[in-house]
Amino acid sequence: MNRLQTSLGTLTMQNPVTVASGTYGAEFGAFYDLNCLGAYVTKTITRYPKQGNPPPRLYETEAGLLNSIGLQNPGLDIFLSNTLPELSAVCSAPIIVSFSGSTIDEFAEMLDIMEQEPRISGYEVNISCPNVEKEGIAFGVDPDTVHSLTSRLAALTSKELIIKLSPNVTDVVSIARAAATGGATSIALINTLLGMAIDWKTGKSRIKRGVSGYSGLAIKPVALAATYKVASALRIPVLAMGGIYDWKDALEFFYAGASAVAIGTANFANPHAVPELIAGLDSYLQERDVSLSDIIGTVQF
Amino acid sequence: MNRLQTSLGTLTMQNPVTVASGTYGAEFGAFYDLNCLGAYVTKTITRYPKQGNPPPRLYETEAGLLNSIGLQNPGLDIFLSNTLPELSAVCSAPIIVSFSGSTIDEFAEMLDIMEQEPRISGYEVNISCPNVEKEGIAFGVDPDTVHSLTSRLAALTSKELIIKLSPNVTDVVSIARAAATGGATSIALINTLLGMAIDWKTGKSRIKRGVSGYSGLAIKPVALAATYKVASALRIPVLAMGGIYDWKDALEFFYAGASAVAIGTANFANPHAVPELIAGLDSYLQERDVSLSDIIGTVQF
Amino acid sequence: MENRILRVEKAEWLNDDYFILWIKDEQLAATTQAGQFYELRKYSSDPHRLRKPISVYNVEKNFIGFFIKKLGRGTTELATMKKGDELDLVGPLGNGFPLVESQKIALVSGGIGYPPLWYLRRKLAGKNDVYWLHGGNSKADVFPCDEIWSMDGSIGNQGYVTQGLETLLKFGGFDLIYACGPEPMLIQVAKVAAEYGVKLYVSMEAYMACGIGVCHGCVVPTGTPEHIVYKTVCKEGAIFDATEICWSAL
Amino acid sequence: MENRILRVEKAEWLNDDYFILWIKDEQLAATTQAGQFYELRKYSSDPHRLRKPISVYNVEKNFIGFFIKKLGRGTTELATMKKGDELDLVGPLGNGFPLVESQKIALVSGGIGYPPLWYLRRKLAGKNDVYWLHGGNSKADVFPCDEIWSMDGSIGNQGYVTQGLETLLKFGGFDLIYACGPEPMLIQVAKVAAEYGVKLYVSMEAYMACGIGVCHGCVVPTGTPEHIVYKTVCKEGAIFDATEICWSAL
Ligand SMILES: Cc1cc2nc3c(=O)[nH]c(=O)nc-3n(C[C@H](O)[C@H](O)[C@H](O)COP(=O)(O)OP(=O)(O)OC[C@H]3O[C@@H](n4cnc5c(N)ncnc54)[C@H](O)[C@@H]3O)c2cc1C
Ligand SMILES: Cc1cc2nc3c(=O)[nH]c(=O)nc-3n(C[C@H](O)[C@H](O)[C@H](O)COP(=O)(O)OP(=O)(O)OC[C@H]3O[C@@H](n4cnc5c(N)ncnc54)[C@H](O)[C@@H]3O)c2cc1C
Ligand SMILES: Cc1cc2nc3c(=O)[nH]c(=O)nc-3n(C[C@H](O)[C@H](O)[C@H](O)COP(=O)(O)O)c2cc1C
Ligand SMILES: Cc1cc2nc3c(=O)[nH]c(=O)nc-3n(C[C@H](O)[C@H](O)[C@H](O)COP(=O)(O)O)c2cc1C
Ligand code: FES
Ligand code: FES
Repeated sequence: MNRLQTSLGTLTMQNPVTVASGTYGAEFGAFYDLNCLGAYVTKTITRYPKQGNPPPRLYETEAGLLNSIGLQNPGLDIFLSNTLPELSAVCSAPIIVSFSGSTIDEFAEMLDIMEQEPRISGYEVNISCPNVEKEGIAFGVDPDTVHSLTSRLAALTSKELIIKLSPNVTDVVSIARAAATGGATSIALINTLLGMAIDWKTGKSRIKRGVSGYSGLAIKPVALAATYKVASALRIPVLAMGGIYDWKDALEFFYAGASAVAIGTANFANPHAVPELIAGLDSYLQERDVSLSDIIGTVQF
Repeated sequence: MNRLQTSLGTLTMQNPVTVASGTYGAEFGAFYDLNCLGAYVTKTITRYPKQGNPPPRLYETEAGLLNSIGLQNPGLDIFLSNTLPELSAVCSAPIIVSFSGSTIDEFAEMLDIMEQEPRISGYEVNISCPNVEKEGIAFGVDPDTVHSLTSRLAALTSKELIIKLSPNVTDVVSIARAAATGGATSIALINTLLGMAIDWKTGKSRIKRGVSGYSGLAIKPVALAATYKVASALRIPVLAMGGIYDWKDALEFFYAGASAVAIGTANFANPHAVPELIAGLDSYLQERDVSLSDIIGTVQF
Repeated sequence: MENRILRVEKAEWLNDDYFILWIKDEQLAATTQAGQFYELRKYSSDPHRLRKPISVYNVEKNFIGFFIKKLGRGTTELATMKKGDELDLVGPLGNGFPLVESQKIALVSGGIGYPPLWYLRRKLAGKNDVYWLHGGNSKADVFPCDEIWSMDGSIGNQGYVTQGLETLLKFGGFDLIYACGPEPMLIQVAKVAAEYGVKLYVSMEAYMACGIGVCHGCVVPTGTPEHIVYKTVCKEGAIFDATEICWSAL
Repeated sequence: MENRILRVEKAEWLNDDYFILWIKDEQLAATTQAGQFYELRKYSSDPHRLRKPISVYNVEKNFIGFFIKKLGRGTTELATMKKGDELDLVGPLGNGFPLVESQKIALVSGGIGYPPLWYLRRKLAGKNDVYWLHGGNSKADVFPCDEIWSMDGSIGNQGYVTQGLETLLKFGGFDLIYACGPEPMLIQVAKVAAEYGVKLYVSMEAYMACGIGVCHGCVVPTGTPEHIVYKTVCKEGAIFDATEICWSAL
């Protein structure tokens, strides 16, 4: 029996641990075998290459990390011709491609192209990146738009269709519901909060673009609240992330209702965060003689 | 010359330091003279006594504090007959009363009653408490409602009218704008984020009610982003709060555009946070030979 | 109520988990009552974090002792303190135990409920007839008293300390009980005390933020199930008359 | 690229601000090139925080040295390390300096740009003719080299190290410059090098998160102002051909 087995909609995972888009790459293969992953989520790609935001793009605050990458990526074509084959060569875990577009048509066009690729097991639709002005984010805050986008994409694929939501909204449940009724097979949350930091000595914004994305330790309680709210209100599986560093953090999210978790910022602090989390969770479940499924959604008050 | 002088709409303050509603009381008079405050903001009161939420109501996470007080308070009548006179006796700083109602009529009724009190210098309208179901929060997320409420209240008073906003919204600027056009004389932000924590050992929520309010160190970047967005988009003065512990934190908020700051959770960690912040800020400005007004809103990128 | 930074005069380890920190301050020693507590932090620790409420274990010749169990992050930090290190404290806090004379008294403590009763017993001793029952999980959680209970039977009687209390009360003659310990123990003590009609003061615990009565975070339910009034442990307690607490709402 | 936890073999303090940490690892020493760096943290420090990028200062007989300036939180934590403490490191990272032979070379460093050039000089020495100019704010920021500049004139020549470079290039004969230091210095070095038509390699700095090329956080602008391509310092650098950098976009 595999105590760690879980599933996200159509996708069965050998364990519930994946990675947060934009915080990971095949480079981690230098530290451990990438096949230990429950799934591999790519950095968000766009239809055409994106230059990204001017630096400084990073700043570590007292309790978390600010980033303003601006979805720098080589574009879909190069992703498919170079990145994906390279990745497939070293990773046999399910590959989920995170992608973003500037119109519903562009999202659909991208998905259509990717449907030709058997090595892609699913999609994470990024409608929640705070670091680009037109791309994505505008989609993520309005239930009607989310419903239209999801319906359009769901019609084009039978693979796992994850919609990744922003916490920077008034009511995340209404947006998750729109995605679910539109045909999403699971929900990923949370993308980064909006944050800012200023150098008190100089008055200069630590990040060139000012307001940026806030992740890591500080956002764990926010992510947990969003996970609990969506998982308890809807039947759709949740892929949870936000400040998860170790198996104890992950357990909180499973109790709150997450079906799987992703490690993001923690990969930077600890390159072994992924295998350590998997191993820690496994021995904890073994010790307590329970399966992950016995824990998911069982938070008590 | 008083380098620290600032103003919030109609209110001139001897210094820009006040306290976050619900985190302060005359008890701090045991540690220092309350007259050092730029203004005193009371705990939120409601028309009638409120019992508050069942415990546990508090939990300190790795980077911040969760609370679920649920606006426990003795109600407006006892506040006016007991609390306010007691407070006035020990504090001659401007007193701002934070209050919340369950209907626009109730808000207006409360303000009407309080208008009789010369010791009240202004109001902080709490439409952003995440810990009560009906009270307040529903008002804080919809620009039209905020506009109606603010217009109604502005017509009743010529005192300082601060509208306190929630960060748990899609677009804080649109709500601040609604308050400003409605006649608010300043904006307070941010109230707590939504957060949650679960004991991984037992699966029990750390807070009885589950989702609660998240404050302290962790939320500083979020508060700073909200402050910057509102202060740079609108002309209305901002009273900023969220994770401010010392004068360096405060400086970040002034650069971002805050006209005054409030200390909340920091009061719990350091009972002398208020006078230490005032003194630190004063000597910094003196050393640099500038006034606070030279710094407000001058963030560079 | 003061906020002071004072040097640890002595750090005494009782076993792997329990230690006593002693500080010295004439004024605080003179005003601190049994049942009161202080909010403590290691001065050199992260200034953003909350203090930890710790009862007064003893006051003797201007020395104040804190008897602490190493549990989580806060107490583990306190456990690193050595003689000469600076302790940042706020207190004394709370109302303290009401003191009586010429009474037959039972003290009941469980686990880390022990420390406040030590100083209370000293205050009651001589003027009253005092009998102290203490229970813990195991040998390591048990300290000097009149009757020892342990869950694992590794020392004293095996079982709950409240069993001992019940036996005691059966024989009668007790006027008053003071109790401090984990919630389930207090609930049981309250039940037994009510059954035998003995007056009971309890020291309640709660997660705290401010420690001084401003945040309303540390409440316990008082009144009746139909009309609960939440009272602050830090200011209106930590000591309550047991009949005030709404035990069924705990 | 490895993630290892190694003991500090020696912690050497040069003055109040600068110190050198030495570790020992045969395999890492064998593969580490001049101009590469490691991401370091004190193993016992808060595991949630980012590591700090520190260049390789020297490699000698399986020892690797890190020459560090105490600046903010991360480097202050490293500054507490003593012999025997555990250092958690990831590396070697980055591309390293291209090595040459039979060239007349100027090394230019400013402040904490000094350490990587030390190891570079060792690698170049003997096979090339090397002259090293170093500048710092003050005496405390200056270390052994061929020509010293300080802003306050407390040691060596007073002024910018780039003034020294310009004088040097005026007399000609230089084939190659390697430079490492603060951005304003690099901009000036690039200007002077271009003026005199001397090839220049620069070691760029950037705030880092992953350190291994996955987050795209540590970029510098390359290409032209019209067509900027952001390249990662941690993976595509830290060493760049100066003509690649879009200096006007810095
Ligand atoms: C009025 C008052 C007086 C106290 N007096 C003493 C005293 O004299 N000596 C002493 O050692 N302790 C005393 N305590 C308890 C002490 O405050 C807690 O043990 C301490 O706050 C735990 O903090 P931490 O950061 O070490 O652990 P945390 O990280 O907060 O908790 C670690 C683990 O212990 C559990 N825990 C937390 N608080 C308690 C608690 N109060 N009881 C049981 N389990 C808990 C948590 O759920 C968690 O699983 C007192 C508490 C109060 C309210
Ligand atoms: C590839 C590379 C190699 C490096 N090699 C070395 C080395 O060999 N020795 C060494 O001492 N340092 C080196 N550094 C710089 C070192 O990484 C920083 O000094 C360190 O990250 C500062 O971290 P902190 O937490 O101590 O300070 P922070 O809290 O991050 O910063 C403290 C103050 O210093 C400023 N600051 C931060 N980083 C820098 C910087 N890179 N340059 C100037 N000011 C800065 C901040 O704005 C802030 O005001 C290198 C950096 C890079 C990118
Ligand atoms: C440097 C960085 C880059 C990111 N890039 C992306 C991205 O390309 N697409 C995306 O959906 N989310 C991106 N995110 C958000 C993360 O995937 C994740 O949702 C968020 O960081 C919260 O998780 P964490 O706290 O574990 O990092 C990025 C986050 C960071 C820190
Ligand atoms: C224990 C506690 C009680 C609070 N009660 C109130 C309240 O009654 N009314 C209100 O407007 N905000 C209340 N708040 C929110 C604070 O006023 C403040 O907006 C928030 O905590 C962010 O600031 P901080 O990080 O400095 O604490 C409360 C916060 C805490 C921690
Ligand atoms: S801890 Fe704040 S009221 Fe008791
Ligand atoms: S630090 Fe992440 S790419 Fe360089």
